[in-house]
Amino acid sequence: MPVQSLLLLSHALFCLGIYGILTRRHAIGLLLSIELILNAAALNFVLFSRAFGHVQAQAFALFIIALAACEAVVGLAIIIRLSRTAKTVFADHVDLLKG
Amino acid sequence: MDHAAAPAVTLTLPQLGWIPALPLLAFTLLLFFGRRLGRFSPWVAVAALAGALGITLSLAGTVFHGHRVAVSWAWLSADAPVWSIGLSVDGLSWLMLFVVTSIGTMIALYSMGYMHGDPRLSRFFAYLSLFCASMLLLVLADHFLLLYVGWELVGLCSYLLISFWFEKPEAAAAGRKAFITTRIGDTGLLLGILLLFWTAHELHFSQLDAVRAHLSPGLLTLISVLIFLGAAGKSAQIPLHVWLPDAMEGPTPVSALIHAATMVAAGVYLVARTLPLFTPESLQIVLTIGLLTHLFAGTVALTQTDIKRILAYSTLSQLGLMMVALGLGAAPLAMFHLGTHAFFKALLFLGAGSVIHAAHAQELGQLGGLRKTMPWTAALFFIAAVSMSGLFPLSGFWSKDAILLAARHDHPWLLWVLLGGAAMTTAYIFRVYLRCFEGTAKDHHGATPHAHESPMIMVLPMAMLGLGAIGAGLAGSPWLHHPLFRLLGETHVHEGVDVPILAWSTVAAALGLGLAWVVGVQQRYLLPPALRPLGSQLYRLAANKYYVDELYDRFLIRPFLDLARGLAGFDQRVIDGAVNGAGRVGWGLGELKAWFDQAVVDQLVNGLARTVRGAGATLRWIQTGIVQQYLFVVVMAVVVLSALLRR
Amino acid sequence: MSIAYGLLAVLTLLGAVWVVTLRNLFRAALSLGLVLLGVAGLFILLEAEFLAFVQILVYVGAILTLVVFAIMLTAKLHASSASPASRQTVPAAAAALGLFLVLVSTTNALTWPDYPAAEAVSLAALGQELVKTLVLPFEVISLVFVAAMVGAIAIAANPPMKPPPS
Amino acid sequence: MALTALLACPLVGMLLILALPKTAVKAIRSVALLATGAALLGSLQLLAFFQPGRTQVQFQEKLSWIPQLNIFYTVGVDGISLPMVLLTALLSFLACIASTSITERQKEYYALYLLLEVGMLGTFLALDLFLFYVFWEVVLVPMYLMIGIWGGGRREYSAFKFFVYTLAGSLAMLLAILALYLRTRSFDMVHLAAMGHTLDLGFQQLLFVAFFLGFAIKVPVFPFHTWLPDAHVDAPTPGSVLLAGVLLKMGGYGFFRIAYPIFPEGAQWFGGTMALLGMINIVYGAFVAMAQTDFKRLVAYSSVSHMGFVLLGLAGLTAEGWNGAMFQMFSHGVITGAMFLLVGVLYDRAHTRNLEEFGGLGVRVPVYAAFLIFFSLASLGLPGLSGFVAEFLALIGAYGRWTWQTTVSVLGVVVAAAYMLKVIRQVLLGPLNTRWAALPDMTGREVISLAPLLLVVLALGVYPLLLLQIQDTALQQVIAHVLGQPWQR
Repeated sequence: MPVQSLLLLSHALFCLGIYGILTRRHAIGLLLSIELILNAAALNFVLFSRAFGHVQAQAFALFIIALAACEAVVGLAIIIRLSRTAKTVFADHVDLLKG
Repeated sequence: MDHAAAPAVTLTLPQLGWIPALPLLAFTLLLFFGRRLGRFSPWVAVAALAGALGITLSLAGTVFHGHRVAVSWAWLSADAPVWSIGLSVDGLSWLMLFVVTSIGTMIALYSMGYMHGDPRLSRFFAYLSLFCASMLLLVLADHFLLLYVGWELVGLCSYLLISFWFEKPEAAAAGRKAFITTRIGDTGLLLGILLLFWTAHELHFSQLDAVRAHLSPGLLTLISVLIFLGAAGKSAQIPLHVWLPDAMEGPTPVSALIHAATMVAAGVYLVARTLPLFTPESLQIVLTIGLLTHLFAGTVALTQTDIKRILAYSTLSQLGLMMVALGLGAAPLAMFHLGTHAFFKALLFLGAGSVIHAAHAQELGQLGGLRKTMPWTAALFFIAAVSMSGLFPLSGFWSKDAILLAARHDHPWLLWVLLGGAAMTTAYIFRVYLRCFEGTAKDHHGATPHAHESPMIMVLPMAMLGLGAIGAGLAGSPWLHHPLFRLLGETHVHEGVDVPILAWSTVAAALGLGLAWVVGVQQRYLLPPALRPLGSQLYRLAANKYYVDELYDRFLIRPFLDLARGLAGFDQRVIDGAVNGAGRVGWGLGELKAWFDQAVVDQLVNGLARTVRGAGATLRWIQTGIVQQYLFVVVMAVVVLSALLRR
Repeated sequence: MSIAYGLLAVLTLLGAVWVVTLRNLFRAALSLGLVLLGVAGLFILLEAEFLAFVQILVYVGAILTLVVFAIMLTAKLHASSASPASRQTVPAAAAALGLFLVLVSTTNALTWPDYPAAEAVSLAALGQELVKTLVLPFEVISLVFVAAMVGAIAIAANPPMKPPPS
Repeated sequence: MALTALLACPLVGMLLILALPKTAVKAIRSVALLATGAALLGSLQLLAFFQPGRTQVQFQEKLSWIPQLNIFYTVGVDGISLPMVLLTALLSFLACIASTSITERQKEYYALYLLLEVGMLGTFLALDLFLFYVFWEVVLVPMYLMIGIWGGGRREYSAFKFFVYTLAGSLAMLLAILALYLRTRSFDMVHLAAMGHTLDLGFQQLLFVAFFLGFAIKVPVFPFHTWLPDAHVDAPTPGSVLLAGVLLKMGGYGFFRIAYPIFPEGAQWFGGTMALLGMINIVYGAFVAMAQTDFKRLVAYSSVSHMGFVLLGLAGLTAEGWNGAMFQMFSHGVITGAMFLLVGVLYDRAHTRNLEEFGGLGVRVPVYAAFLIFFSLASLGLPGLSGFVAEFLALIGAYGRWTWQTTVSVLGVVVAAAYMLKVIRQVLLGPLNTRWAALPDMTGREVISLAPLLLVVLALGVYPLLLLQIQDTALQQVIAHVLGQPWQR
């Protein structure tokens, strides 16, 4: 049952990504985990596209890749800016929201 | 009881609106262009008031024929008839209209002299015009709500005018006191209106007879007592009388117009207007309060030394007398006395104002012998004093004796009490007259020698009022067959002069006069030595106004302020800190101190965090600012929610 | 076929675990490359060759390179302080596991059509779809892309913008 | 399209401002003025074409937004929302004029300001619960930032408190909206109201309480009011104006639009509590205001007191009570907005708000004195001004059902007189404090921002039908519906 097992795989990727986001302290590490999550979603889209013969699903997988690129670019820019102004790359050092 | 019988015809007359509109227009003009008008601004007010007087007079014929003039429009609801308000003139309101516009015109004229040179001259006349507009609105209203509007507006004008010289802290305080005290009474009126609306669904004065027919007596008593509470506040009846003596901080023409002739009489007017709602029980209350005020204020007036204050207490006393008349169910008599009182009391105040204007003093101790320098003022003051004492055949005689007659008819004992009150009245007013105008001029403080007669612009209006003080009573006298009572719809009137009453009241007045001379001027002790300590104690009690102000301060005002402060503290600490309880435990004492003020919200969140994290975690945990921890909560929430919502 | 699936799946999973657990960020990035390649392989097996190429080109070729650059640019910052241990690992693992279980139990309850049920999607159809039905989202994505570029340059530009007044 | 155009005015303005360089302060300000002015004109246009006698929603627009979830972009106005829209547009414009006191980061400020206006207008225009919620939340963020960035005093603390408090409230509301959706599969307010009576009582009670929490925090109802004084005191003047003038009304509006029509039985079940809380609000707020020494805090607590009349009128469930409550929302928005502007005028000059430090300013600043006296009198419910009409109607409407609560509430009227006269006395009367001997009077700009409010208060007080006839039909219909007659749309 490839659909079922590949779904399992994408779930696992997604949850690993979540785990990474929750645990990683390095900002770039966070980005990497987000990429995992996006890949899980893309995998799902492609899987369903194949299973149901749906064109738009593939298109959306394409969009995800494009958005991932945007996200990575902006994210990395922020990290570099952060490393200059705040002299840190650790997400938990940036706690301006602290009450 | 014998309320105005249903008028024969009701005419619709839109011009009615001009009566309050003219002074209102003057107010607007003066407010915006007052500075530019400068010295001419008084004339705007005078012209407006004279115009209102003219319209009032032009209505006289119609009203004396027993017709009613009215105009109405929708106000709070486009279709519900109960919310359409209007103006109307019947005999009762015509009398008030006449009093307000005629005395208002006179006093406006007088003020031109009195306020001459004041930097806020135009503002004064603006307020005066606004007052007249509101008062006329109150009088013309044919609907409880509109009356309430006018009622509050006159209160406002009274406030503005009492604290007109607001640089004086006493004036500012007195204005506030007047406004708040009368507003306490007004809540009674408001509650009465609410109750009336919900029980009878009718607020028009013209329908009150029908309302009386279909409400239970208990309800009527409650409503009428509430309405009387409003009247008592405005007419300064016990226990809401405290504001009126303080109100003398205002300019004297204001005291004459508002705090003697018109506004304070509004309470009497209100009760007369709503008399159909009063049951015997509530009339008994009106009678008791009126009598108490009459006697209480009379004794206080005997002991005061500030001439304006004496006049203020005298006003209280006379208003009490009017309330007594109302309590006897005799609204026309009360209104009659209201009319004559307006003339002689306004004149007394203007006379006092003239004295203050000339001598710059208002303590009896600093005045004396002014008759030589101010003959006109002295003569007019004398006329007014005689009129108030009820000596035959001046105005005061007719109105007071009518009340005495009614009292004798209903409760014979009341006659003697009222005669005692009349003696007091004579005593205190002649004490003022004798010590101001007779005797020798005082030198210390250089009070009187350079005094001079007031200018014509002040004397002339006083003379006009003097004519009223002499002759206004004739309108209700048997000599002219009581045209006034016919105007008010009263048909059962006493014909001819009642000689015993005439005799008794003359005796009372003579007694009072003697008292004024012996005790007030010569300052001799009349009491036997054994009773003197008691006498001086009583004197001190009265001179300190029975300590009512002090009692109020101790038992009402301070607890009120304490309550306010207490609630504010409660708000800050308890409410703001209520949710804290749980979180507070987890905090160190130092943090507790630092966060004491801002505790609520943070600790609320804290409590939440504690439940999530367990006992060991601190509050800050949830607000670390670390996004990942927020995210963790989100993920957990998603897991739990989706597990719960899974189908 | 299923052997290929299995291999790629194991490869991907292993890479993913490394991505989130390796202390050394550089290695984690390389593991991400592994994951990306594994997913690309799966795309091929799912007959979405075009997407597989895009995945390799954009992800491995561009994004990953960018990440590596960033790591090296900021290297001295995390080299100086010892790479800190992960935080809240146990609760996070529990949360992730919980989420996994929920997801699995949800999808397990579903029934799927026989695989492969339909024709594979042709590249031509995809192209048609992109310029017809999805032309608006497509253009919006392009716009977003441009905005992201401009934004990234603005953010990372030298000299830095003034810090906000505190 | 009229309503969408109305929403678009500030939105376009915001986008324009974002496109301008941040040094072009003048241009930014003119764009903001133009945008808010256009919105004001648009709302007046609505008023001109509005047909008061019709029970249906007017100018309605309905577009499918998320069809899978039955979510629509539905906007429309009726007699309940039109006064609120007018109020929002008017106050936004005037507070924008008064925003000159903002001297830093103007670009961000005006952009957020316009976003705030979009949110406020949208809240009052939305007829779809989901859309309503979105706008409701849109309002939150700009206000949070306004207090947090341009405020004074403990601004971070106050902003955070405001945010968390209101967010907690809207969370309850969101859950209620979701529960309602799961039960009915609809977000359409009109449709939901029409099926209001079919929901079972327990469900209605639960959801009414949830919505109540959301709205009550915004109103704010005792004991959820403590965010209000802090937020008001620390917010910049225009922020306070909008906070008191419009944001509080969103809570009250929610009762009229959502809580009462959709849960009629729940609302009746809750009526006693509403009346009681209204009474507490009135009396308690007045007493606490009495004890304040900070001018702004005093006005803030007076808002608590005045909003109590809205609750009381609502609880009365009569035409008079509802008209009064609605009238109070409009009138209080105008009066309190003006009061905050006046506080701002004084604070800009004296840099203190402590009432005890003033005294005798009446001689120095006659124009200011006239405005302050006027609005204080309006606030204490002087007849002839709009506050009286509102309070009277609310009281008379509630009296029949909640006699003793109303009777106690009348006390609040007396206390209101006491604290407002205290303000007048401490600021204007008495001997002039020499410290302020050189205080300048109001400028033309300040007069312009206050004069329209004065006119509105006066006009509504003298001829209340101006507003009453707009709202009456809609309110009567909702009451009839709540009390059991079928919905007629």
